[in-house]
Amino acid sequence: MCLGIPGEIVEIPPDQTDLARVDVSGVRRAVNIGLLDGQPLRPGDWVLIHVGFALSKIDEAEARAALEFLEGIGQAYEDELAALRDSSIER
Amino acid sequence: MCLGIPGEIVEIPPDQTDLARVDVSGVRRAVNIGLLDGQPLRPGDWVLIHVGFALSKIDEAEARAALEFLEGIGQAYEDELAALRDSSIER
Amino acid sequence: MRFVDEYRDADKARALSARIASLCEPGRAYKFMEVCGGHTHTIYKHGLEDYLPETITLVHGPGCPVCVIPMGRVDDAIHIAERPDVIMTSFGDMMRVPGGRGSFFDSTAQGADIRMVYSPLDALKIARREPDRQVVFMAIGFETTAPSTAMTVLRAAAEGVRNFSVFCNHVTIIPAIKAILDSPDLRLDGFIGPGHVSTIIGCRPYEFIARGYGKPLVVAGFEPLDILQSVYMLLLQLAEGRSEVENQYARVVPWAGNIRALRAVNEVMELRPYFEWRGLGFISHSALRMREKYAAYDAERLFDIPGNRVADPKACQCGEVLKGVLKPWECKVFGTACTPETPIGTCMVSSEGACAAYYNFGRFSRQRVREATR
Amino acid sequence: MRFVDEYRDADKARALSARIASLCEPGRAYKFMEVCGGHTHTIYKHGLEDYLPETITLVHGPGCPVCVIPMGRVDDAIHIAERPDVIMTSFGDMMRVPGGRGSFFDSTAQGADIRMVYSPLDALKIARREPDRQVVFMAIGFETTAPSTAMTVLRAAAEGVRNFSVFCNHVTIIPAIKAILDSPDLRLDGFIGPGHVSTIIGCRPYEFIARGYGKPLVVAGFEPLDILQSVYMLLLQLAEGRSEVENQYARVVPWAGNIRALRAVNEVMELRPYFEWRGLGFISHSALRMREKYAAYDAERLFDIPGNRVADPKACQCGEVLKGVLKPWECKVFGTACTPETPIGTCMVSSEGACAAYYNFGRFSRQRVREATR
Amino acid sequence: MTETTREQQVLERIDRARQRKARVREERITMAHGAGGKATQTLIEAVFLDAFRNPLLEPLEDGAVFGAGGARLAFTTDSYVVSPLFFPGGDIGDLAVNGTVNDLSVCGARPLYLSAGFVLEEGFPVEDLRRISASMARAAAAAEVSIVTGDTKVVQRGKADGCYVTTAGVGLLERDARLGVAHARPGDAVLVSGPVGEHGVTIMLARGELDIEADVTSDTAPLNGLVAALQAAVGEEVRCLRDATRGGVATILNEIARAAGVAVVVEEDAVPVRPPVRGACELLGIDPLYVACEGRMVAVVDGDAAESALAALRGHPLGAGAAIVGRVRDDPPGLVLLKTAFGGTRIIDVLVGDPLPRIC
Amino acid sequence: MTETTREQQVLERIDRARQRKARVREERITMAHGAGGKATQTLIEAVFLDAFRNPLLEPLEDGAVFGAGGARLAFTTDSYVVSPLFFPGGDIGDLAVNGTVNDLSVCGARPLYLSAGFVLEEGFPVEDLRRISASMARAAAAAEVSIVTGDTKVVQRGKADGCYVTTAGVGLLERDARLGVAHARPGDAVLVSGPVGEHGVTIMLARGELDIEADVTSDTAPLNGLVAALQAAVGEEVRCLRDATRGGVATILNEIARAAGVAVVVEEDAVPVRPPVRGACELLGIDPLYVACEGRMVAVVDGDAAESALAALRGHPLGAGAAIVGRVRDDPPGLVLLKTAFGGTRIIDVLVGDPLPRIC
Ligand code: SF4
Ligand code: SF4
Ligand SMILES: [Mg+2]
Ligand SMILES: [Mg+2]
Ligand SMILES: [Mg+2]
Ligand SMILES: [Mg+2]
Ligand SMILES: [Mg+2]
Ligand SMILES: [Mg+2]
Ligand SMILES: [Mg+2]
Ligand SMILES: [Mg+2]
Ligand SMILES: [Mg+2]
Ligand SMILES: [Mg+2]
Repeated sequence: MCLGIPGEIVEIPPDQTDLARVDVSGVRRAVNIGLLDGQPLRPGDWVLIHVGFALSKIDEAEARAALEFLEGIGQAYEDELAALRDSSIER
Repeated sequence: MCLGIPGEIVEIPPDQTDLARVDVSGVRRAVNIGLLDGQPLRPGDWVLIHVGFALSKIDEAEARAALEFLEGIGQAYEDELAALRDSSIER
Repeated sequence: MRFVDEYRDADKARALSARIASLCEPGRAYKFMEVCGGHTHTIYKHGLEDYLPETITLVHGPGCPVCVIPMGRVDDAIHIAERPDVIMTSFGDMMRVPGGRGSFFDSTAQGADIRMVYSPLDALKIARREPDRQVVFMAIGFETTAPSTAMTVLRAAAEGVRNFSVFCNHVTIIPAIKAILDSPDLRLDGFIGPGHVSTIIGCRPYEFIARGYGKPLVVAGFEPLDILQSVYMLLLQLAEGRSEVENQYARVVPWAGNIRALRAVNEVMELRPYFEWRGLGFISHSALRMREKYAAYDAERLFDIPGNRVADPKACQCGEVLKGVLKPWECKVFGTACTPETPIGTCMVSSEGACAAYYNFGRFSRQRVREATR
Repeated sequence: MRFVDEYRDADKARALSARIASLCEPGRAYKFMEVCGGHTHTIYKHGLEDYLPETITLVHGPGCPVCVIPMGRVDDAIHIAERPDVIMTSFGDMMRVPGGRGSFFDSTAQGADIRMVYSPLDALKIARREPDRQVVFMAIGFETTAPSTAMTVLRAAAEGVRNFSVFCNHVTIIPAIKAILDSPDLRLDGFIGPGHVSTIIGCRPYEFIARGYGKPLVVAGFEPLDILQSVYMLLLQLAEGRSEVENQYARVVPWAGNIRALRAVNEVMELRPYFEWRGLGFISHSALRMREKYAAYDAERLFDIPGNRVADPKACQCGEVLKGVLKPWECKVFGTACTPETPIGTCMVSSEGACAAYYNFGRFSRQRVREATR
Repeated sequence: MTETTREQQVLERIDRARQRKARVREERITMAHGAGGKATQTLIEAVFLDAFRNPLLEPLEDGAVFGAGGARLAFTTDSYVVSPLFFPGGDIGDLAVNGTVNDLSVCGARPLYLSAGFVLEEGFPVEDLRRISASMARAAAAAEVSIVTGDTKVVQRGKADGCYVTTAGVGLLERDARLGVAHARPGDAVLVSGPVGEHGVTIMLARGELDIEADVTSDTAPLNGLVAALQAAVGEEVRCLRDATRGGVATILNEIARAAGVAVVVEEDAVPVRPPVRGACELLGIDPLYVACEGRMVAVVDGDAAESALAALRGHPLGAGAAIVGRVRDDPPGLVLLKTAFGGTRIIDVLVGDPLPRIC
Repeated sequence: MTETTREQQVLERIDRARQRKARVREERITMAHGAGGKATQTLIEAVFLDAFRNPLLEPLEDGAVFGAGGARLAFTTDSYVVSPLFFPGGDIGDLAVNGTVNDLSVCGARPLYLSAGFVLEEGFPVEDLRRISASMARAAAAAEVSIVTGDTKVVQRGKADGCYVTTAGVGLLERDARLGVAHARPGDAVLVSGPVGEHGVTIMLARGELDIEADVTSDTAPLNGLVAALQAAVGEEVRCLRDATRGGVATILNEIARAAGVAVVVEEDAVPVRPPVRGACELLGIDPLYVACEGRMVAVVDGDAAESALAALRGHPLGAGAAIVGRVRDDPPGLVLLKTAFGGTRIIDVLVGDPLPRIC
């Protein structure tokens, strides 16, 4: 539950260790990163934002893997559709 | 100095001894009569009102006397004018 | 009888006017000072000068309680009013009076809570209704008004209201008249005495003027016929070689004044050793302050006030106008830099102020009007 | 990659949809509960049902933090908000939620100072800016939101801010799921697990569901493809006879959750022995309160609150909807007496509420639309 | 140089100072800027006219008159912020309808259609809004106009005072009369359509702060019927019409004197003022000539038509108390003079701001 | 009875409930009554329409259209209470001019003359008023209209929020087109003239409370030129025009569906939304379709003219981002449906109040 939005860290001001500037589609806001204490963060990293706090760092490898799985399914589906088309033509 | 307005007492509420309802040309306001303590006041009497207080009771006899004086002057003036007219006619 | 319209009758005015003219010695110029701004207002508002021969000049005196408040006191009041816990209450007359830092109206525009009241009792009522705020009453006025303030303080004390106080600026007229009589640059033939002040102090306090200075004084009412009659009475005294205190306004003014009111004032207030009058400078024993006993109701004691003297603007000639030395239109800034919308001096603010009365009501050529309406 | 649009792709959805259809046993009906209101919102907002066979029913669960706040707590919050010294702060979601005496919006219309904030940190900022007022944060939300509240309290304590407090209404989802699993009137085939709660608590707490109750659970993200994939994963488990906790949302949810966040919550808050859930009644250990140590930040301790239980309106069937027993449109007042402009139950208020989501997004006949757009 | 000559020179210097371009000296808006007097005029001329300047706005009349698609139309607007919203004799609703009807009427137009924009304060009772709407509807029906378009905004609590209403109106000029304050000429007669100051006194007393009671009710009324009656009688002879609102009759007379470069001489005795209005004004130390009306107008007509005009006004229920109050003269230009009941002469000037209750 | 049939019955019951006469249930005005959504509609119908009812007001269009003195005119008003008064891309001044110009334009009229009523808060900086007036003057010049009449009121400090402006406007209908939301029919195309939500997002961010920064500026602009371009191209084929303000495009589409008794089917993919608007809406959990514009319009045109209409819009600078976003269908009547980018279908309903920032 609860609205969480992915955002990209664009700046971690050196003087305020628990704040990061985060970008969402060109929109920027300061976000508290105190809950990710101990996790290395730098500009370019993506975090999940909820009520002004970063709740977790987004794992791009996992994201990519999941998308590949989805694409795999998509591909298999296309193949099947193609097969279906071929078979119906044969019929 | 200071704006003072004559008003007529229309009511002295029995429960509030230092207040009177006063009428000025049909306009009514409660006025504090504490400064007239000891002077007998009753509806029909006129008082001079200043910032919500009655400063003095108006003396109708004096008022009448003054007006009579003014009327006297007016009459004398009319007489003189008449005399002047007569004399000019005579001339 | 309404005690108003009866004294605005043009026929009687014409008769009096004729009498006045007949009493004037040919070739002699007369100068009478109406001490009170209320009279000034009446004179201009009703066009009374149309009934006076050119040889009689009415000179406007210092009797406008608003006009004589120095700028520093206005600043002090604004300083108090700007406190977020304070509700300042004031008569409408004070709202536009400029101090060194603007007026009450300027202050409300910037967020101060300043409310107009008709009576000090209304201020006390606000204090009862808003017990979490400090309600301060900006008390101004001569002896006429001081008793009302005093009665209100006495009532607040009797009721135990603790969030009500008075910023006391009451002044007394006698020392101001004395200062004028003592000033070298003014020759006067007599005084039109302040009627409403006299309801409180009676007629006796003026006797030093008649006896000591040999000037007649007639305590006068505020309708135009009252003033015209007073002029007549002054001329009669001069013609008969008298110099007395007379009471034209006997319908309202008892010779002895109002003892009850004087007692109330004396209970709550005492004379200040000295007080600054705008334009007139410091005058001894010319104003009232709250007594120690009523310290809890004294805004001057309750709140820190800067208490700075503010010099009058250079161009301002209010002092000369208040002393009757200059006519309003003789002030260099009159009507150009100093107007009711941009008053430089206080005489231009209060409608009792001589400059405002002249600007608002008298600013035209009687001669041209006479010609145009012939 | 924006981690958003990639998961809204219609082509991939069609492919998944075909897979889902092929995994369904002919003649078998499936009921999956999406625990989380965020999922309910996504499902309706994207029209996800168009991709599911008629035999799969998505049942909406209790995971809307706004919907489960009982009316009495809203009244308590309003009671606090109505104090003139208080500024109540709240997420926008709460503003329209009706208690027994109206909503926050009704209260502001009557003079209460209630302000919407985006973050509890914004409430703290207001407290710093307005030191003379008491700033209370209406804390609602599941485990997702509690850490942010806790962090804000810790910061307030570190900075010594003394006019900030929290009216704590945080709830925990596991006891609610358990209550549903134990309720006799619902047969479910699996759960779409709450993704954002899981960023904090991780995936382990759900294992009792898979092991103890034999129901598969897939922790899911909030884009439509996330949910579709989760349905696919649930069907796959069922087809393969498994009953496990799986993590579809691994890009965001670490299996172990966020230890730092759990520690912050544990420092500031503790489990309540029991808490009333709207529609579900009292559930043991299902909510958080402020620890004694942070009493100075606990609005429940600082302010008198009436604490009255308010019975749900007779007509309200939110409890059945929150348990997934009734579909929104099966409630007798749905869409007639109970609409977003006149909500009877909370499920009609929050856009995560099942009734509101269905009313706002799903209130049409898919069949007629299919015909009309053929 | 005699004193009279010196005084004369000063008066001329003042006159020149007054002709100068208006300049807003204040940095912030004060209540005076809304009171209809000098400060309002200055603000309008120095800010709005300066920014928007165009020939239709320039005369600063009660409404603009223009041609469109072959028709001659009048167009006007007013915002209403009266407090209290409900008062003896009316409420903000009929005030807002009548005010715009009147501004169109005094342009010589037949009022046709009104718009209504509402700014409501959060928390405002819906029942009060219904009362206001009902009263607007009644006023519109009475004036034979329709409210055909509108708008509603709500502002947070504490950002308004319950309800503000802005009406605008469109009217049709059916006769060719070109009315305008600049058209007054020496010899014209000045009329008022009834007793003055009743609306303003009603509002002051209705606020309750002054604790004064009186049998006064607002004079709010639509003037289109009265204007039609006047035009029917002396249509060609009417120079200008103005409804007296903020600033009262005095302000209108000054606008006439200034715009036409004439003197207006008023007889104090002739100005109708009802006793309770007079009494309240005496108590408060203000002058009824400056007090707002909402259903009275000032008409300037050719001197020869004065009696016919008076008869026409008195023949209409809303003009029963009409009076010829003065004459237009050539000198001194720009001034309004009052012949007092007492027989003296004085100026009636424009006020800076609201007439303030005065104690001294 | 199958579940689908039961659901169907419920949907019909709801439909009937929604047809019922609007009734204001609240005792007090809330912010929702001004947000342009359901609560506003209900207030307008149950209070204002009920009180003022007349054939010109009844359609509740952006303005009223009537004949007067042989001319066909449009007349409209809007009150502006925006906070902050100055924001990226504009201020309350050009907003107030453009808004009224737009309401006239979408009536099919050529805007001619505007009125302006100001409600100023005591203490408001005169310099800000000058800025607002200058911006109104520029906007008026750009739209080729004149501000010809006005009014100023001042309220006490704490009874307004600096400055409220109410504009009304008169326009001339030069062609015979009768536009109206009720005229949409199945087969028509629905266009928007540019990216949506920019004004609303700009204002939300300009308030500063959300601490969000973005390169968004208000879209405030006068639409008369764009409307003229559209009419020149496909004049006869235009069914209705509406400028999207409070309530956004979604609200207008619902007005069309309801008034014409048709379904409007929108393609989510086709609705132009600029990235920062999308980003801000995502962060706040709101839908750009409900967010206010101040220089965008929705046009319904005959389906066959869709491409020509699109070309005409795109040929004008203010229509460069125009798009065909949907079609009108016959069933289900009264509903606006969205084909989501994801390939699903859902309703777009009218909001109760403002879109609230949402965290859960
Ligand atoms: S004109 Fe102004 S400065 Fe001069 S005396 Fe009069 S009030 Fe004072
Ligand atoms: S329709 Fe209303 S009362 Fe019924 S379950 Fe939904 S929210 Fe609750
Ligand atoms: Mg007018
Ligand atoms: Mg007008
Ligand atoms: Mg008007
Ligand atoms: Mg509108
Ligand atoms: Mg208010
Ligand atoms: Mg519009
Ligand atoms: Mg409009
Ligand atoms: Mg509009
Ligand atoms: Mg006006
Ligand atoms: Mg403000």
